[in-house]
Amino acid sequence: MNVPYTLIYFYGISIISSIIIGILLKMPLKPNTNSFEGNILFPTVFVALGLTAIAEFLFGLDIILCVIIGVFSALFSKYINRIFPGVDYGN
Amino acid sequence: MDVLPLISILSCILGGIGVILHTDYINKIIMFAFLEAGLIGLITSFYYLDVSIISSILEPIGTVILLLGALKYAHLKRTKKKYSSEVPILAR
Amino acid sequence: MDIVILTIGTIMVIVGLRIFLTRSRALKLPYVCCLNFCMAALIVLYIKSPMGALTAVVYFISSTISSNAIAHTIGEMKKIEKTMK
Amino acid sequence: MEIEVIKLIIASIICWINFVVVDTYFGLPKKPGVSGAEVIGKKIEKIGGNINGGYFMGNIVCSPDASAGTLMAAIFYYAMGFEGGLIAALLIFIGNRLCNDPGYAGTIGTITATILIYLCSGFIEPQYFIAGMVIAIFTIQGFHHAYASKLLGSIAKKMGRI
Repeated sequence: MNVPYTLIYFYGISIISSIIIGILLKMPLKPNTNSFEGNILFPTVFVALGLTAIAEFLFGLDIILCVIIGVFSALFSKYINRIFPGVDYGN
Repeated sequence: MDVLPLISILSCILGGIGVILHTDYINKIIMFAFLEAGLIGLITSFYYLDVSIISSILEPIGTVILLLGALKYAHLKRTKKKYSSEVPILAR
Repeated sequence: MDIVILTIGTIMVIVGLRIFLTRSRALKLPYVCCLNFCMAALIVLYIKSPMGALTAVVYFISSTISSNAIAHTIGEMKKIEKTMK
Repeated sequence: MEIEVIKLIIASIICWINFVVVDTYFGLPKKPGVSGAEVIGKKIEKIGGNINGGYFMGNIVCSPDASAGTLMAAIFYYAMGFEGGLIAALLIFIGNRLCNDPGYAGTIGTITATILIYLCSGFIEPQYFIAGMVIAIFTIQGFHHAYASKLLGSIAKKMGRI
């Protein structure tokens, strides 16, 4: 029940940098539940949270590492449609 | 005795008997998936975690290849029968 | 004996017997799904470490891919039987 | 002994409500997301169930949705603490994309399950949530298919998500 407050700052830095890079990359704003494209909220924030947790478990956190994680997660969710494409079954 | 090895051995034995007793081949593949669950649990209960991760990655690849073969076999059997009823000499 | 492990083990034995005794092909798949849940839970209760949790999640996702392929094949075979009649 | 049974029942009810609400909100009973789910839905309708509940159960079988997310959140919380839930969300997202699903239900279900386990961590330990999730999935997929699909269909109609 006692979370150290510096950890919350680091998680916040990675989320905010990922959202800023996402705005600069012109990702779509509104979430669409049926499509496979990433928008500015859905995969970006969760990929940034997961990668920050992995980095905290492996190396320990740093401000520069958090910014790098934000850039990488924004790029990953910009091109998520190419990395994991959806398959349509031929009917 | 712990619960994980006991249940894994039980699952392996039931899956093996099921692979022998069922006659339809989709049922045989489902029982094969049941046997794989017991096998991975049995590997994990001896603390070989890397072997367990590799074998659980390679398990759906083997299942998908078996299923592609089963689908091709069903399609081939249907078309062959229809073909042989119309032109009997060229079929066999 | 812990009550958590005993509960999961009892459920797994019941589900395994029901897989063996059900006759329909498509109704065996929900029981297989339940069996995968039980096996992932037993793996991480036997090995309490981050590597055990990684083993459990890799096993669960790959077995889900396997049952997805089996269900897709059942649908395709019904479609073949309908068109080739 | 009695207090362990009470903890198990409370954890099971929390997990059941979490994954049914999240899955119904993201539209699992409305249509079969992948091609294999349609077969299971039609078969459950044939033995006397509801078609929307059948689609729900087929979607759970064919791709890791919020049910798998709840189990993985409990597993990673048991092994690693609060950060484990965030790692589980990333892994569940990758697994959803491998099974041809957009992945909204699984990821958000994992995050809500992690928050619920963190709020309950004072009096219920995380291993009770693992057993509770197994009991919850047993009541839907393994006990009685027709009755469970009718219950899920009525819940989806009450939430207005068909």
